[in-house]
Amino acid sequence: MIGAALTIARVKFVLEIRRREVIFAMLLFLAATIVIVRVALSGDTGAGTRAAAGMLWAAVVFTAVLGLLRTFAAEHEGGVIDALLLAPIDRASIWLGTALAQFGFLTAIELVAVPVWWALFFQGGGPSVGTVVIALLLANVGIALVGTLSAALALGARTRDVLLPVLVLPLLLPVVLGGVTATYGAFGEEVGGLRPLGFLALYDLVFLALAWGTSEHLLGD
Amino acid sequence: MTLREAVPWVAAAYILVWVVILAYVWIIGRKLNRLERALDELEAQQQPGTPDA
Amino acid sequence: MRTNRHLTTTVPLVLSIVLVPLTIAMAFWWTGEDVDQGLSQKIFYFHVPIALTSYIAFAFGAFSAAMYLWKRTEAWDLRSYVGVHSGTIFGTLVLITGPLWAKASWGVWWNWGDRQLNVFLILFLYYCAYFMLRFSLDEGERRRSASAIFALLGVGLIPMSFLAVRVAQTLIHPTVFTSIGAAMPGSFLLTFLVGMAGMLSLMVLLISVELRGKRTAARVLQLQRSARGEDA
Amino acid sequence: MQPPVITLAECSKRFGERLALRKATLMVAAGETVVVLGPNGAGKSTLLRLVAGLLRPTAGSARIGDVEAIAAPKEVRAGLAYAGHQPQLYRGLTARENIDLHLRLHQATADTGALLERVGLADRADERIDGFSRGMLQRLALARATAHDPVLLLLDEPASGLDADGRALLDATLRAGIGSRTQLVASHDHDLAERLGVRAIQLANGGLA
Repeated sequence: MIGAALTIARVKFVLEIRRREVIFAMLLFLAATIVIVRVALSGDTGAGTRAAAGMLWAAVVFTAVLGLLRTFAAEHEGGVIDALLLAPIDRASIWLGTALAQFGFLTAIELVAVPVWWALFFQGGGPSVGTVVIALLLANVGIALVGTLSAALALGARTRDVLLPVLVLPLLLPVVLGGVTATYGAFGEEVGGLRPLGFLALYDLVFLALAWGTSEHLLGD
Repeated sequence: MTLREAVPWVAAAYILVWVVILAYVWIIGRKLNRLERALDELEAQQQPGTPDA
Repeated sequence: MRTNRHLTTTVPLVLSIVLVPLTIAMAFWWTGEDVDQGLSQKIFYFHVPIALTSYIAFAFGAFSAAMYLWKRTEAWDLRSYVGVHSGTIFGTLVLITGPLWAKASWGVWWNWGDRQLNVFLILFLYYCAYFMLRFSLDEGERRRSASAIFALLGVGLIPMSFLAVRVAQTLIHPTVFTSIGAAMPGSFLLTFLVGMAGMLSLMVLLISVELRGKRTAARVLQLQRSARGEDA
Repeated sequence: MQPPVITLAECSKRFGERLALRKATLMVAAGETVVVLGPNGAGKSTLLRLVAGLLRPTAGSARIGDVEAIAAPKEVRAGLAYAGHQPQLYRGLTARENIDLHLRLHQATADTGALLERVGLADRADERIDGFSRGMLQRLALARATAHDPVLLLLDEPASGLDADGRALLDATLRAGIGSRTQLVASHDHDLAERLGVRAIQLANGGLA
């Protein structure tokens, strides 16, 4: 089960390292979103910390959706879905392997983009790094799990590229709420200690269970 | 108009909304009954004369 | 099949004809005046039951979806579709009565402090996407499976939205507004329960009528196909 | 006698308003090879995809051995191979990588070099396949389908795009399978069945003649 998932994830990484187009596109998109919103709110720096947190998470979620549009592109292009469905592997590992890859892409991008966000907003005295990083990692897990599932659901539709964002964004609203709150906490605001991070972890668990349970019926008829 | 006097008007507004919903459901229900009866007859005709494929 | 057709429609019809006006009567003439909100508080006896009914409808939609994935019969898919549909109808009502109440009581259309409303905002967007998904897939097995999975995910999203709004609550709007509380005086509670029963019977009525409508459409389609000699 | 490997019982498949397959009944015994003939749109691909378990029947049933094809467990799928209109290959990978991936997913071991050699792609083994022609992709798909030595081989118009010796290769592959594995081949080649000395069935407008 895990073996097959790792195999599929490895294929996606290999494909991505060869073409490198998606990673750079997502990176530029994330940076552009942050800069645009930053310029749009350039007036007050007072409420800066909350605006900055909001910008980061809005940019992360929309970049993730951009990346999700490419989730099953390689499979769809080559008709590989049939091969994966007929391979003697659990259908869940197709979803899990793809989710693993999405998590990898998103985390890789944030490794580069978050320092940019940091430098752009805080010459010094920014939020406590640990909380923000943990929040982002937990959120990436949730985004990858739910996003891959939504991408698979939308795969059967002709209007796939329009449908995917509509399907996934409401599902990601709780992640953004949790993430932004955790980031506010990193700025020292009173958010009930580790509750936001605990919430993000719970979100990941709940949707891991739900997605895994239904992944058997995900891609085929 | 004091609060006390307004009570019947507000209550009437609620009842009006309820009547509208009810009317809608009633009409749909009646149409459904007619359709279902027509279908029963059609299916009755259909059964004995099995269509030649 | 014919006999219980009337049962599943007429029983909830009679129930709601009795219960809803009863709720209105009790709300306005029996329960005492709410000390600070006056008349606008009366919508409480509808707003909250509608919200709870919406959750129940979504739960019914998710349950039927699980049954579809297991039994794979078209009937369960239809029930799931109609369940989610009536949940969305009640959800819309919540998003209408909510602001009405907020405007009347606090002069603001959207009361971010009201957790219930924010959760419904998320769910409303989510379940509209359900119909987007359903209508962008061609009629057939693939559409039923995808719709079922999406309806099932709602089971996770509802509690998660509630938790998320609660977690984010401490920041968006510190004054926490709690309208539901067992500490309500007897008359309030009884009226609320009658209102709840009324809304539930309305839900069952809507589901039953819509299901009959969809089944009739399916039977017509079946007749047309067998008339063409395709009886699959 | 084992149960027939492929059993279609009054199997129909509807796509929206189009009834692609009407109450098809077919039995293919273990080791038997059957050629499915029929014009475009007759339902050949639908029939094969139903047998492969990629489509769920609207009515009737499609079984492999004694399990429903759509719900075939991993063990049954391990012995199954399906090559359809699409090559089922990652365009970003090389020919060798695609075959190795297939073998890994099937937990099978085989000499990839020899496989590519047999289908005449040895010299292009380490090239990315998005530069391959239609015929070369078809050869690679054939190599992929037979790599894990399946017991049930389903080929949907495998000859399309193949040149002369490509078709010879296909005939050889099918001939090698006769008697040893169950094969169902959708084709436009009317004398394929005669050449192989196997049964042919005719599909017209979704119905089995």
